[in-house]
Amino acid sequence: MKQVFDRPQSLVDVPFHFCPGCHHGIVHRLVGECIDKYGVREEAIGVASVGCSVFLYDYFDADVFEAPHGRGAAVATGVKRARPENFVFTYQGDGDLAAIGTAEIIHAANRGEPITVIFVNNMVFGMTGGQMAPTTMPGQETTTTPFGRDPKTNGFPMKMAELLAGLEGTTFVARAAVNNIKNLMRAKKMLQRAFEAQINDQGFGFVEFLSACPTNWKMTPKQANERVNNEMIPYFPLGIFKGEAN
Amino acid sequence: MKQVFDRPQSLVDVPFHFCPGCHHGIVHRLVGECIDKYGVREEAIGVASVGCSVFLYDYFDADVFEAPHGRGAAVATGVKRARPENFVFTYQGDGDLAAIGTAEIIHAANRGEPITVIFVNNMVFGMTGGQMAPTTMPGQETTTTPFGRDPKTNGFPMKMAELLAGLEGTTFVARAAVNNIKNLMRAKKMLQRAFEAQINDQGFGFVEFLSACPTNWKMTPKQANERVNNEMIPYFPLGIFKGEAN
Amino acid sequence: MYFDSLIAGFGGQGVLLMGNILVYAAMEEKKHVTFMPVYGVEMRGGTANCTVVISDREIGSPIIQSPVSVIAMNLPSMEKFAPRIKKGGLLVVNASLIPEEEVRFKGIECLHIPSRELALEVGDERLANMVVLGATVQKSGVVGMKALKRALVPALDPRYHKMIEKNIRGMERGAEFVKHGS
Amino acid sequence: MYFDSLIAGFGGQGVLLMGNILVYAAMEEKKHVTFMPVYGVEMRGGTANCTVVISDREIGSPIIQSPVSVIAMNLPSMEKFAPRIKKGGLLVVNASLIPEEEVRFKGIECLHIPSRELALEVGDERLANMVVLGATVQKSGVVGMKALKRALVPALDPRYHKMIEKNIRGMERGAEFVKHGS
Amino acid sequence: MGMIEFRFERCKGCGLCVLACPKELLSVGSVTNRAGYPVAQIDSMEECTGCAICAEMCPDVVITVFK
Amino acid sequence: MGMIEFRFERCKGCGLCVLACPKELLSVGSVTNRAGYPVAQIDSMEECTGCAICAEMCPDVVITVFK
Amino acid sequence: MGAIEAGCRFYFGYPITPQNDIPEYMSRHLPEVGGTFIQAESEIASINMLLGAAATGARAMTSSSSPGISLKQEGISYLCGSQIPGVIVNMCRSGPGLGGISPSQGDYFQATRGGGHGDYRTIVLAPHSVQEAYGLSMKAFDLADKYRNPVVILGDALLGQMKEPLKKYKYRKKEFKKDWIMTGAKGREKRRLKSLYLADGELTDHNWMLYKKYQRMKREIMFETQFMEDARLVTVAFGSVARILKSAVEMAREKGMKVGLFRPITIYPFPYEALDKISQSVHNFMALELNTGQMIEDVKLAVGHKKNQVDFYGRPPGSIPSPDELFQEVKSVYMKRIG
Amino acid sequence: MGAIEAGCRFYFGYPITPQNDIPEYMSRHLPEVGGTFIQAESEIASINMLLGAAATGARAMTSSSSPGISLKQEGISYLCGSQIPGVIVNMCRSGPGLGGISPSQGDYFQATRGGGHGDYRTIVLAPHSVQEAYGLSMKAFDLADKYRNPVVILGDALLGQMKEPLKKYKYRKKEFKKDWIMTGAKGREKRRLKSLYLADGELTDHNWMLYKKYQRMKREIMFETQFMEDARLVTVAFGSVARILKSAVEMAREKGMKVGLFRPITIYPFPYEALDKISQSVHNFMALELNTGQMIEDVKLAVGHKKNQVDFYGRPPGSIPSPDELFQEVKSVYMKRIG
Ligand SMILES: Cc1ncc(C[n+]2csc(CCOP(=O)(O)OP(=O)(O)O)c2C)c(N)n1
Ligand SMILES: Cc1ncc(C[n+]2csc(CCOP(=O)(O)OP(=O)(O)O)c2C)c(N)n1
Ligand code: SF4
Ligand code: SF4
Ligand code: SF4
Ligand code: SF4
Ligand code: SF4
Ligand code: SF4
Ligand SMILES: [Mg+2]
Ligand SMILES: [Mg+2]
Repeated sequence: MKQVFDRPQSLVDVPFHFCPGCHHGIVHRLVGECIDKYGVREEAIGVASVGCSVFLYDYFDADVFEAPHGRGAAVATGVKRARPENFVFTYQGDGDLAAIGTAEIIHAANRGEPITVIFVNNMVFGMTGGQMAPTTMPGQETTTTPFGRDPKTNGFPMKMAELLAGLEGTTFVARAAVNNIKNLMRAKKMLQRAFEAQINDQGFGFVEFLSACPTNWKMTPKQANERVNNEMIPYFPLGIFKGEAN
Repeated sequence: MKQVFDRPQSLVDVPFHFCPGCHHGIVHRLVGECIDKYGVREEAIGVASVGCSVFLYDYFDADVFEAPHGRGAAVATGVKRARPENFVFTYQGDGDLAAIGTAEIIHAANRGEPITVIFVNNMVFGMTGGQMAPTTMPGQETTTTPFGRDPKTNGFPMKMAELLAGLEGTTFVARAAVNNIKNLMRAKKMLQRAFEAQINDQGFGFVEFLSACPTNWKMTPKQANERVNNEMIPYFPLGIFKGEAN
Repeated sequence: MYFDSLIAGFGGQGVLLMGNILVYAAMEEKKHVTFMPVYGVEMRGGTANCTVVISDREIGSPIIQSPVSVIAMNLPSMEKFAPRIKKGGLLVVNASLIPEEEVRFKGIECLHIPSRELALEVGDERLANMVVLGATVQKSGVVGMKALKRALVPALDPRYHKMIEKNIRGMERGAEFVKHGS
Repeated sequence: MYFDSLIAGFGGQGVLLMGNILVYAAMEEKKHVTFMPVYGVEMRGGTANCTVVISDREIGSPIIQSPVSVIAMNLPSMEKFAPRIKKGGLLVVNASLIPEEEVRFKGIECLHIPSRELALEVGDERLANMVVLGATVQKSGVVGMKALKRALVPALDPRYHKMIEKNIRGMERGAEFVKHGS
Repeated sequence: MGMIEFRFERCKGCGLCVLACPKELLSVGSVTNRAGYPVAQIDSMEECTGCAICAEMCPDVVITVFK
Repeated sequence: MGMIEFRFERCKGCGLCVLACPKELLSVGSVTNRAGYPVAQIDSMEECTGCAICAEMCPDVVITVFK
Repeated sequence: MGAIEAGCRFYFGYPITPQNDIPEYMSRHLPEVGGTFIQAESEIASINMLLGAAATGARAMTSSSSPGISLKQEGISYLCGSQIPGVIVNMCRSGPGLGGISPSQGDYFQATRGGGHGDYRTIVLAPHSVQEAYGLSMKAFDLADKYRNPVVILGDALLGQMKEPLKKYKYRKKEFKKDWIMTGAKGREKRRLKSLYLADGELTDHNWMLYKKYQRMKREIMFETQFMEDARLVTVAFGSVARILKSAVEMAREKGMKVGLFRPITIYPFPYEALDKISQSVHNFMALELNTGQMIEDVKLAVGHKKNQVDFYGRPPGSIPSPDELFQEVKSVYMKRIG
Repeated sequence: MGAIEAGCRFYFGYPITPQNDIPEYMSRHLPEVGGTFIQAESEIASINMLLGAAATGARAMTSSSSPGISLKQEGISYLCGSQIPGVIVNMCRSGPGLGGISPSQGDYFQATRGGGHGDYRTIVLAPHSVQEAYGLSMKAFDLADKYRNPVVILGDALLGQMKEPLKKYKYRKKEFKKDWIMTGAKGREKRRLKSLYLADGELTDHNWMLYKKYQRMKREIMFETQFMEDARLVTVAFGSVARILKSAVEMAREKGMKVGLFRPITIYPFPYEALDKISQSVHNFMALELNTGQMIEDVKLAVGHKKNQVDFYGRPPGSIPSPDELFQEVKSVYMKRIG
């Protein structure tokens, strides 16, 4: 018997600190698989955001360092301009990228910085205990929307993929999910395209991952996966919004 | 003979400090005319941004106060939430709204704050001496793009009207110009719609005014007006991007 | 009178709820009390914990370097916090998740509570934390059982007030186990 | 040796260029010199101004409360700065834009330069500022005309070097006007 | 039929009114106001229709129009 | 034809693998690891096709697959 | 709770451990009293929303922890420049950078000297218990309105996360002059709020006026002293360090050491005169802080000019000293200085 | 110019009067030497781009003026937390808020005490002429690399806009240990840069290490003294105030007054010892600043402990004192103290 599935080399062999059923773990592995696939571990420079994924530097066997909350896109701009030959990627949550980091991500995308952005949208602020995020669903209860998010006062969930796809500077913009095997396989393809956009010097690559956060959704991992299907995907349609499939 | 055209009452009878041929003066007058038309001078609370329009509080006979650079949309949110019965408007330049204020304007629009935003896009940072703005044209020389704006490193001009029209929270989003009488008359109509969006409690109103800045474009007022026609309008199409005409 | 307890386990074992009930119980008996939860990243999947200090004098620091008692709901929290217990202190162990042989601490009293089994007896596995709480209060006598039960009302979110009855039975079962050794 | 001059006018009159030329002229003659432009909002349509200080000793503050000389290129700047001139100082007035009767200052020397007319004589209305500069240098003797002309090279942006000849003629016409009174 | 008035001191001589007037009645001469700006003027008032286009285009609200 | 291995201490008992297995061969029992999480297990290895779907869906890279 | 009791009807904030209890509480309870809660997109947006609401005369509040407070420094400088009231709560966590979420007093300079640009000061209140925090929250709104200036409440992660029994009490409503607020120029002249003064000397006068206001704030100085009667060594600490130190001083007293405790409650305006008066009789002082030396500068400025001795114990943020540890530190200084 | 001469190849900035000459100069001249200029969308984006570029070992710089510097405080705290070098130039303008564009020294506390959160310090250099600014720019990059810490150059609107003849000179390249930079883990272990330390006590140790580093910076203290030989009154000022004061002191000397001038060039680390030594012989000091009293606290901390007298003249930002005005102030203090 031959081994057909194993941990990607670029992932350090340590346990994740994530809660049971958290999709951060899956997305981390997909990123590791892409780094292995394109052999960029030694060129990779990762920019960790502030959220449940803040320990990115513990989990990847590559140079990774910390950006202040929301500033990943600006930090990565500085890195890529200083070392264009390196593979530069950021891994950011929905609070980090779509709330405090709105200006930074939009302007990095508008400048067409040739970086790869992994955006985990789990509809809450995970690390700080489940507050409303810009992507929280209307009516969704969080610790700062105890009566459910009211679009009239808190606005509608923000569709970052569509928003960034509208900027001329972007090369590849897509949205994926990892809540079932079909979506997960498609997600792999999309992430590969985003990697290629940088590796082939085409430009700015961005993949939004709809992700479950069972702890703050107060759901079991099974229910959380279902919620991604029933609630998230209808509002946040999956697909490639800019650039072609590989 | 009857008087058919005079200074709007809501404009204080003092000279403008703007340079000769600067469209800020025209836009100020259009705002004054709308305030008179809807009789909201006594309810108006204006939020002045930081740019050549920083002296808004000197020119309008209404309560107007100063927001830090880029923060007009957030300050106006605070005002409108505190006094919903007042007519709240901001008057911002392209550096103020589209550069440092990107996050604030997008989230205020996303929340659908019922405020009226007057956005003067003159493709430069006027007050600070003509640096590049997010809306500067490719190839356009400014004091920080001496060799002309290079989209590869400085990105493409940002189309704020299209970007905000994509957000569900917005009610009326349009782009106008005041470089000739036809455009100016259409601009008046659009500004009225943006006023009505707030006065009729429909929601967030936004009008982008393509404007000339002869001094920093190093052009005569005549040439500047032509540039609005030949260079700006093709890239920044005029029209209503969201909400219907009146 | 002075008592403090560090209650630890992994997120979802209701560790902070146990702390809150103890706090309201102390308030019922007009005692000085402080409650200090440890939130943030350690809580994710790791050990979540809180410290309750009860005294009849004003309380200084709500964080205790060497606590008088520790309630360990799972193995990692026992390993992390039991060594800090003051000489002669009390370690309450959730025996359902912590095998006997793992508990090798000298100079302190150890109380093994088969919380899951006792909770199942009373009808609901999720009452494990109430069982341990009842046992600890019985053992230490820090507050009366009456105050402990009455504390459920302020401590529980109104949505869970229908569970009060079951929680009380869980507490009693734990106390009984300590009294009669089974 | 000490000399300072506040040169003011509205944006577009080349006020800052006059200051820059004076600075490079002083550097040509190995003198200490400082240049202080006033940018920002006042400049928009209002009075733009700069202060040049030339001395053979280290210069303290580049901003002078009461300058030895003021060059006023338009009425508002004359009204704003002329009152600050030290007793016995020099006021150079751009007579083309400032009518004679507006100039009523006691205790200082006033020099009226019909800059527009003189500039037209030399062939280009935009040389008005060069005319006034030549006149001022001639009158005050702060730097030699040779150094003033040579200063045009570093002071002018390479794109305008083709204008150097015309600028020199403007300066000379201004100097001549002071020497011969017409 | 129409008549326009200029607020002499407010004009900055930008010439936008001159461009806009459909009858091409306006021009910016050599007369300057206190601030030193050359001021716009109307060459023949009779032909003015009072359409107010010049006033609409003026950045400094210099022109008042009568009809 | 297929075989899978679990890293016992890494499993958090989330059950996503159980959901994903097309053959429904997996389950989360009452056996807990050191951290106190109930661990996933395979009920009949023979029927496993080695398709690795369970491993793909696992958030903690617990399962290694052989074919 | 104190804030709502004092009539605060507007809260703008952004989540950050360890102060999340405040926005979470406000999101639930402000709507109940007809108030407005907004979770802004960032700390900068929240301080500017406060600026907008407060400009209309509303009582508004924002809260965050260290990194978030650094992002509000420009906003606070603008509030001072335009003289707009507001209450800013900082549950200080350990830094610098992301640092950690354990208690710290590393933001003392930022709060008392102004982390923003320009010459400005804010009143800074430093509670050391939940009960005191409740009272000071109400006082903060009065002070903000009285001086038309932002007021900072400097707590820390200990205070931010801990729970203690609280005796609630009624807030006595005070009236303040509101002839400057933005309400729409109906039946009155228009009003203006700005911090830009470009005319010659205008800003200098404006800054003189602000300076005099900051001097007048000296009337609001509050501090607490214990065991001072026969003290030979006076320990100085604020917030939760003062709380832990109290147990340590009690231990020292039991051992017969004549140690006093001086706890500033307002750390701006700092109680310089009070400390100076004490230094007429006591010549040994000791500052204890959860940082590497910030408040000690104010203690030195207060008593440093005579032949007084100012000792220091600093515990860099990241871990909390126990009462015993502080007792050992106090004892070693006492032995060295007094013997 | 000095920066480029010292090998700075990355500039990230945002326009603000009165420092626009710097970004405008860099936008033209950096590309000529293969460098990168970005006008970022805001000051926050620019300090974070600097953080990114500097993390790879590149020499990077950003500049702004007061309001923009307030927005960079969080970023500066992160640079200190992760020990990443960088040069930040503040051409201080008058505040608070929008204030004005005239010179000011109102940001002294922000620069020397850290306007951001947490216990951190940055070396702060205060040039008083274009020539000195040129030299200090080069030194700033060496100090930043030597201590792996951001370095602040505190100028003001006077220095920012003024032109003076400049003698350029070659920068002597120094080598610095770069075993921490992000370059991709090729043929070596992976590297990490962070400021988050959550394990018990880990952050305390980290902060102790940073504290010791800040103490080591004392070696870099620079100051200049003039007319000190027989001085009876020593005036203390930095930057452009020191420049204006020099003319005033010359006037005083001509009038026979024994006045000395002490000009700190590094205002962090502040030359406490040097001033203290002087106070053995001279007992009268006078601090002169373009604010309402900030550096005076450091002067008092340096000499305040003996029977020395520290006088003060503060001109709030908004207008600039002339040499005569300063002369009058110095004279009145001299007459009062020395007679
Ligand atoms: C300036 C600043 N503001 C706020 C925080 C607190 N904080 C830490 S993580 C986080 C948000 C995490 O949410 P998200 O980005 O969605 O990541 P997730 O945890 O959901 O993966 C926040 C607000 C901070 N560290 N710095
Ligand atoms: C935080 C901050 N950054 C920068 C500035 C400097 N500043 C003043 S006006 C301005 C931009 C003006 O450009 P724009 O918004 O386009 O207005 P315009 O002058 O073109 O009408 C800038 C950057 C400031 N005052 N505050
Ligand atoms: S809180 Fe949510 S996002 Fe964070 S680790 Fe847990 S499940 Fe994942
Ligand atoms: S600089 Fe441009 S925007 Fe500003 S007043 Fe002059 S023309 Fe108008
Ligand atoms: S009113 Fe009409 S016709 Fe008369 S001058 Fe003006 S534009 Fe020309
Ligand atoms: S448009 Fe107005 S300012 Fe311009 S020239 Fe005509 S009248 Fe004068
Ligand atoms: S490899 Fe496939 S068949 Fe085997 S257990 Fe996993 S999912 Fe089921
Ligand atoms: S998916 Fe992974 S972590 Fe979850 S139960 Fe299966 S093996 Fe365990
Ligand atoms: Mg999230
Ligand atoms: Mg602009």
